[in-house]
Amino acid sequence: MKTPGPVLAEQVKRIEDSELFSFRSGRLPIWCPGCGYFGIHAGINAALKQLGIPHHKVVVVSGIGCAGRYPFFSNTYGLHTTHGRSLPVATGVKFANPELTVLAVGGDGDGLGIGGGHLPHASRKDINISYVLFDNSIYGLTKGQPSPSSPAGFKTKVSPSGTVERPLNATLMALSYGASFVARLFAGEPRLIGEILAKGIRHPGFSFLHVYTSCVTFDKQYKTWDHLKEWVHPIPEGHNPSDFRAAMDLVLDDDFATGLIYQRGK
Amino acid sequence: MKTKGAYPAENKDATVEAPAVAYSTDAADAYYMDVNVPCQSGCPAGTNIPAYIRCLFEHRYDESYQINRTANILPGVLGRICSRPCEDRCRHGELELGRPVNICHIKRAASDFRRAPLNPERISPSMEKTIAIVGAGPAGLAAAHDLAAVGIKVTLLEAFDEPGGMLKYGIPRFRLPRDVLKAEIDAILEMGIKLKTGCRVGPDVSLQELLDQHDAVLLAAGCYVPRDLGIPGEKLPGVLTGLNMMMDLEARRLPELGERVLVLGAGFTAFDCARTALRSGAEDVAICIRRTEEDFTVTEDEIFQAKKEGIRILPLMTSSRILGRDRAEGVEFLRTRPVGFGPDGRRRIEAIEGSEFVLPADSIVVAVGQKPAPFPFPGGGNSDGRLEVSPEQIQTSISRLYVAGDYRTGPSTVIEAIADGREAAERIAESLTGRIFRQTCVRQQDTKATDRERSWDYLPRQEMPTVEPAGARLEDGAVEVETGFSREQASEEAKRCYLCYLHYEIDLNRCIYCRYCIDVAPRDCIKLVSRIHLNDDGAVVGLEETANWREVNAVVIDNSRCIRCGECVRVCPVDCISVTRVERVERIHEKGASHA
Amino acid sequence: MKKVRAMHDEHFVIIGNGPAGNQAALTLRQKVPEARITMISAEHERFYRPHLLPDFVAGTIPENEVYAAALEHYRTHRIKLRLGQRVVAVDFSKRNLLLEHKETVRFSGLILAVGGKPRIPEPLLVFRDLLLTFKTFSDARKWIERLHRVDSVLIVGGDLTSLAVTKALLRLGKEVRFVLNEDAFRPVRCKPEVFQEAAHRLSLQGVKVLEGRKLRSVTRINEDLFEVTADRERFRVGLVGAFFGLVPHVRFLARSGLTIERGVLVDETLNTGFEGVYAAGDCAQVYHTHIRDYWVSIGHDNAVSLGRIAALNLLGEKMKAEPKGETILCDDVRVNTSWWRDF
Amino acid sequence: MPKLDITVEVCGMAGDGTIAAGGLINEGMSRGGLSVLAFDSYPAEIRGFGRCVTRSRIGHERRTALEEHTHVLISLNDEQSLSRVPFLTEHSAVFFDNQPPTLVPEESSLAAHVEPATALFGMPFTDLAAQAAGSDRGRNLVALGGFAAVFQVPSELFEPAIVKKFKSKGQKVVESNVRCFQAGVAYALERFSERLWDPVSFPPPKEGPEIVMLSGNTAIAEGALDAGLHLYFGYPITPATPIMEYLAKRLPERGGRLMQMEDEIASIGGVLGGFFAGKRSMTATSGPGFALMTELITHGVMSETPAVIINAQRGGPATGLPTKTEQSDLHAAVFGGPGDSARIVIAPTDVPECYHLTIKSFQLAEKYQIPVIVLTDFFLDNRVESVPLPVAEDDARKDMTVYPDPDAKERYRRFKITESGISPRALPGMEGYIFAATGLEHTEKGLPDYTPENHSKMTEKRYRKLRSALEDLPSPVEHTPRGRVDLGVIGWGSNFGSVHEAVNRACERGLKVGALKLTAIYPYHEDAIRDFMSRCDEILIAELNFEGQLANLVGHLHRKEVLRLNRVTGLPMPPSVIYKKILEILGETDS
Repeated sequence: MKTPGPVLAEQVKRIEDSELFSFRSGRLPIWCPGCGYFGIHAGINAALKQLGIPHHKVVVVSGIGCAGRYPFFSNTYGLHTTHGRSLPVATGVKFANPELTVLAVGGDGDGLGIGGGHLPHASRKDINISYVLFDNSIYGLTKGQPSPSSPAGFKTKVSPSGTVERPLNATLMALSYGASFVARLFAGEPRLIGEILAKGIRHPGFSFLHVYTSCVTFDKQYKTWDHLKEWVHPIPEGHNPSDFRAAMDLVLDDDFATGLIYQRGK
Repeated sequence: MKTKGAYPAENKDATVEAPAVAYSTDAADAYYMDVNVPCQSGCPAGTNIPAYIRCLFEHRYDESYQINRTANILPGVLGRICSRPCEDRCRHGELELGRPVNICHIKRAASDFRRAPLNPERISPSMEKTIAIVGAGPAGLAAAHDLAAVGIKVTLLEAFDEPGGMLKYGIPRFRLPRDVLKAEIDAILEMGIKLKTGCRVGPDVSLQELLDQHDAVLLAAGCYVPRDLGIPGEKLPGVLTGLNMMMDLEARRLPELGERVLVLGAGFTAFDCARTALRSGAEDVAICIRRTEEDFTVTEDEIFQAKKEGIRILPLMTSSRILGRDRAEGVEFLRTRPVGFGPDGRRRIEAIEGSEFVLPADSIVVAVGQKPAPFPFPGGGNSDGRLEVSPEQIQTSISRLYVAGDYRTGPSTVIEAIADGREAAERIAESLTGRIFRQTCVRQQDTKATDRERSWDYLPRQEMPTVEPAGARLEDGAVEVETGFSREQASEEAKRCYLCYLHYEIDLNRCIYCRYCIDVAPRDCIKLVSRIHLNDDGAVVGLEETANWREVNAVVIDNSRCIRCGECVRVCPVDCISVTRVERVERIHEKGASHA
Repeated sequence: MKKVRAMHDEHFVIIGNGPAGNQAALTLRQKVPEARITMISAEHERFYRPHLLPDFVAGTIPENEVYAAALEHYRTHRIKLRLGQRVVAVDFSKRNLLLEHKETVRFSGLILAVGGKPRIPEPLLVFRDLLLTFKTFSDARKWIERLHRVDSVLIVGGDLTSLAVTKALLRLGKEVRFVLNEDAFRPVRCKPEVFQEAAHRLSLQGVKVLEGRKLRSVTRINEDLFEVTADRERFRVGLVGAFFGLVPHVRFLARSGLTIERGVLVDETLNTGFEGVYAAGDCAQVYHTHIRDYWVSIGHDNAVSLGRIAALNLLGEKMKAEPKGETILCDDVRVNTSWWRDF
Repeated sequence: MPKLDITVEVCGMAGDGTIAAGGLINEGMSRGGLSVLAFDSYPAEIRGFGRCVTRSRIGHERRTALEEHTHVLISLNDEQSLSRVPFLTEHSAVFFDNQPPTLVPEESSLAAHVEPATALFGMPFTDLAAQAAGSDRGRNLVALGGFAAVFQVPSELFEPAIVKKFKSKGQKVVESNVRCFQAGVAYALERFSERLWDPVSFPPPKEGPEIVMLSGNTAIAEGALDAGLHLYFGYPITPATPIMEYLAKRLPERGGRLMQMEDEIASIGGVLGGFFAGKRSMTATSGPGFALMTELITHGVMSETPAVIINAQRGGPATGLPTKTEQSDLHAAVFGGPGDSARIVIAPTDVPECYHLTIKSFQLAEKYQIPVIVLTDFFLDNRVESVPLPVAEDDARKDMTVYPDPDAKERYRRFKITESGISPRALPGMEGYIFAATGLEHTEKGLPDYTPENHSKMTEKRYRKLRSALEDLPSPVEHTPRGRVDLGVIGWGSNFGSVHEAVNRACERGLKVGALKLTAIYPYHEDAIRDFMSRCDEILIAELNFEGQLANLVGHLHRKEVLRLNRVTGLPMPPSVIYKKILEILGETDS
């Protein structure tokens, strides 16, 4: 019909032949149907695929939380550590065997809350790993408490009359911590995630990917799919990622521009 | 710094860009329609069922009626007596989905409640081409209508005193009131058709004359010669044929039938005869069939109503001879038994030797179908007086002479006859004018709405209200048994339609494989797919499913399982599910489209 | 937990929990110690002897004696008994059946022993709610409960069960009227002499027989008083029992390819025409060359023997089902009954 | 009237509304005056992952333990419920959805697995809900309706409960839920009219304190509030989170303040700071969080700063079994952390004790200037009991602080060595008592001092506080027939409920068996325990851990080796298990 059979079949065949999803494990992820993590999952797979890194040379390290489950759904070496401690562990892995491609993944609670103390140092030390932050601004695994990136006025069972704190801006933090590669992305655009993460992995240093995503189960007010789709947009044409000031300005002015924001040149 | 708060204004753009419309004659799309819009493809005339049901739900009765009329010409009639091949295929009747939508009775509602007078569509101005159509039955009327519509001058010859054919002389009034029939026939005649009744080819006018006077002649003379059983005693007084009984009834000269009546036969006619017998005073009426009840071709309602009136059904018997000296007194039967299966998948039936037994009767009605009447052809026909025409052919061996309807195909249903008549008309118009006026194709239109509420899937099927047997129903043969849906009933029933003409599809370029749609799916209609299989036309014929995450190459909506509840569209995070309205329609070319 | 074994194993399924079904199951178990055997019954009651129900109503048999087997019996014979679960469709090509709650069950062999359910002739359907039928245990309990309050009963139609029930009613000292017409002895239609004989036997017992009458109307005066019109006659009774015989519980087989008439049509070996699919009990209808007619078997003893034969033939034997008991001849089918003789 | 004692189970997938349905059953039945003990187990994981089961023991007598078997199973997800089938009693009732979205193969069909005597009540949950409310979200209410109808529970009991539960979500939600419930009732009454069970017999309404459904966590939170809690610091962790969620609403109403910290380390820090400044503060956590806290807890010991820590135990070690119950943090609570760090550990055994011992913990912490750890567990925290509305003791909010002598300001020594071990405590802001608290070993004035005699004197002083605290700690409670008994069974925490029920059963059978309840875990009442043991031939200690952690702690008090009954299934220990063990020890045969 809309997509004539041959076209559709061809599409599916191409996906199959490209082994686009060879970085998936066989297990269906336990994330809620509709979770943005699926989009990120697809993006990360695409990046690893594009770079043609052998599966056994990849290690995904995670903390606690919904995102913490990631290694179980990834056809790579994986390490499911304790709450918030993914970055240090990942650092250890990388130091132990620099040949490995090491990815750290985790949610906003894990990475900005309990593990918030690690991001500065990972950035400062410019460890050659990629850190993908799944930012849905809520604690999903513990059933919906506010997270460090929840906006002011965010209502949950723990903040019945709305939070008063202002949210952390992870992109801005990473920039100011001196991360050498900073990107902001959207779970609804797996292709862009793949593209940029590929760059990030190739980047000789700490690459930080801040991915906006949605918790369909516990967030009905802030980062809902509808809102994100409305807010998110590409970074302006002609933005020069090697210009730190431009990057700062961009991030200060605009919370929802997605793309590669900053990459320190040689 | 522009930080989005927790309560952004809900200003999702309401602008809807003009829906794109496309027409396709692609074989794959045709195949899609066959598989995924079962009702429409089940209708010999290809009536656009979802469309007219939707209109009726919106109380647009005239439009609903028109959609019917363009396809099947006689909606008011068919809404009562159609054999409903569509309902057998309705997705709502699938296992675990309940019972089929009462499509036929909705059609009737459209006709009952329409306000506007019938205004038959004229496609092109009249031209200097003429045709004579023999037989004003369903096929003849349908052909006449279509030919007149494209401007060809039609002369309609009818052997009986009034038009209608089997509709009038084969179906009793308690199933089809005559005013309904007349109104719809008149609407056709109003298109400037010249009707000559009481005019029989042969005695009154010869076929050759007709051929000389017109550019073409169409024989749609139907089947008016009752088949017989070929058993002894059939000629005895007290033995009637179903068809003659019906005609006598219409002519109000039905003979006295007596107390006990046996009807031999299993079709609509057999039931009409049995029920008529009951209405004309018989006490004990039984229908004797060779097979068993579940092999009946008539609808379940029909069987139930007959039983309710007190008619008995005696299965597994085949008549061997009719007994009686100067008048029929009974029938000798043999028992039958099922043996193995025929090619049609039904059980084969054989008579059991030496199992004779007798049932007494005052009258015996033989209702085992009809065949075409022999015809005085120039150069004569075959043994039973017919021309050699293969079922596919409409053009006969005699140039400019065409055949259609039961006369061509042998006894069939009304809807089949109409479809055949229209088919013939199209071919004739084409050969007379060298132009194509109508073209069947698949219309595709983007739409946002799913037009349904989930809860409608659980509505029970509305049953057709009837008059109770006690009283008028059995005393006056003209009382219509089915009284028709009320407006409310009709639109309740219309709600039940899944609107299979909506096509749901996932755009793989945008899908993030989050399975939200599958989570809310009402049944296994959305699938994790590793491969897709096509037929030679390139239509999707198979989805290879998998539960292995790594092998999930696509999430695909299986429209042959989909009940169009729309849940998936509502939840898709990345809006990658589209809804397209696809219908098999007739495209009209005002001036006609030339070949090539 | 222990899940049921995989589908591909040998799995015999018996639909129905009556004498035929139980006999079939037991026979299968004795012959094939290893096979999986499942009995599925729409009724919630465990196995009881329906032919004892009239005596139960008469009070001559206590409830517990009507029951035939304890649940222990099924455990010891490793027969999976599934009560209160209804089969709604059978697919003979895929060889699986569909239950009402949408479960699919594969079978390697199938025996249909579903018995029948009370029939109400279509013209009487309008009075359905006013008529009391008599088939299941819970029917019997309804009768007992009603009989406490009424002392006059009208039996309409008249069939084999009705005779036994009438007997019970007389024992309870109830006044019994009997509208006996050609519907008597459903599922079969009798020659006049047959039900003249029945009428005679009935009147001997002190039953007021309204011969050849048709029931025209029933209206409820109050819970325990009904006004009845049989042709021209009009009178009042406390309870109206409808006995128009049984129609086999085979609706779910319609369009499955099985030919269904009064019951499932089977050959003399009780085979349905499908390999490994048999029918037994009073849902099986056989054409019998000796009698030169179709016959159905009614009554406990016949059911048991048919159940056994079906099971043995399912396992490859070729035994022929022989009609037992007294034969009533009728116009389109014969009945073999093992228990109306004693009336 | 026969004594009613049935266990009703609702089982489904997370997201099926299982917990809600179970809650309504509890609410409804207790409104009818029945005693309810209910325990939900749900996955810590996200919706769409894992099984939810609510088990409610309903009856005329108050119970504090759950048995393994189930009389009524309401299945919202047959695949999940399959694993519950073995626990069904022979004549059980099972409610299930007989019109699931897709066909079910025999292997995974509930109906295929139940015993024949099981009364199956198949209802089209989804369809009925969709019909009644336009969406299938109300399936659970339909199921509830079925249950209500079959057991002939008057709707006046359930409908108010439904309204109460959903009114926060708006009138529309309330109505559609009520409609679903009624749809369920109507359907069941029509289809099952002949198969209804004997109506549940509700006791006549009686005067007295209001009966409320209280969970262990709520009781703890209420206790804390009534004890004048002022500050709460916490970090989300199963199964302690509900305490924070409850306080988040109530604490501000009482002028207090709740703060979700970035982790447990920060949480305990806040508690110490708050108490140091003289405000009653607490935190609640579970094993993993507790482990993070231990360092700061010992800082509280060393700096003699009060603290109240609720440790809601779950299965361990490490992340372990977040949604399962276990009593395996006893060692960690009593001994965890660096150094000889004397702290108080108490363990309530039922919901009312959760309330009262929480209050007690503040009094102890304040009076003895010491961290007090309240050991609960998943089963105790998340179960709900129908109990009389608990009332606080008069001195619940009384300031227990021992203040310094105003006339001896210049001689004030914050860590003065005393017989009781308690040193007068001044608070920041009080004039003239300036001192420094530190985590370093220190002198009576609080100055760092590592000299051998100082360290030993100070260590002894800190331990003397425990000896003194014994008199304020609830002493062991005996449930023993007079005179000698053949076997004494000791239980603690939630598991004592099972011990008690098992011992009662044994006594009814005429066996000479006694039970001892320990709520003061550390320090413990040595003499009382020894006295009990001396009257028992054998001692059995039943607890939900592998090591026998309480046995390790007090076992040495018995003249011979104590017997142990340990279980680490992640589930509560059913009384029948202990009962069997008792029979086995006494050489009796089960009959």
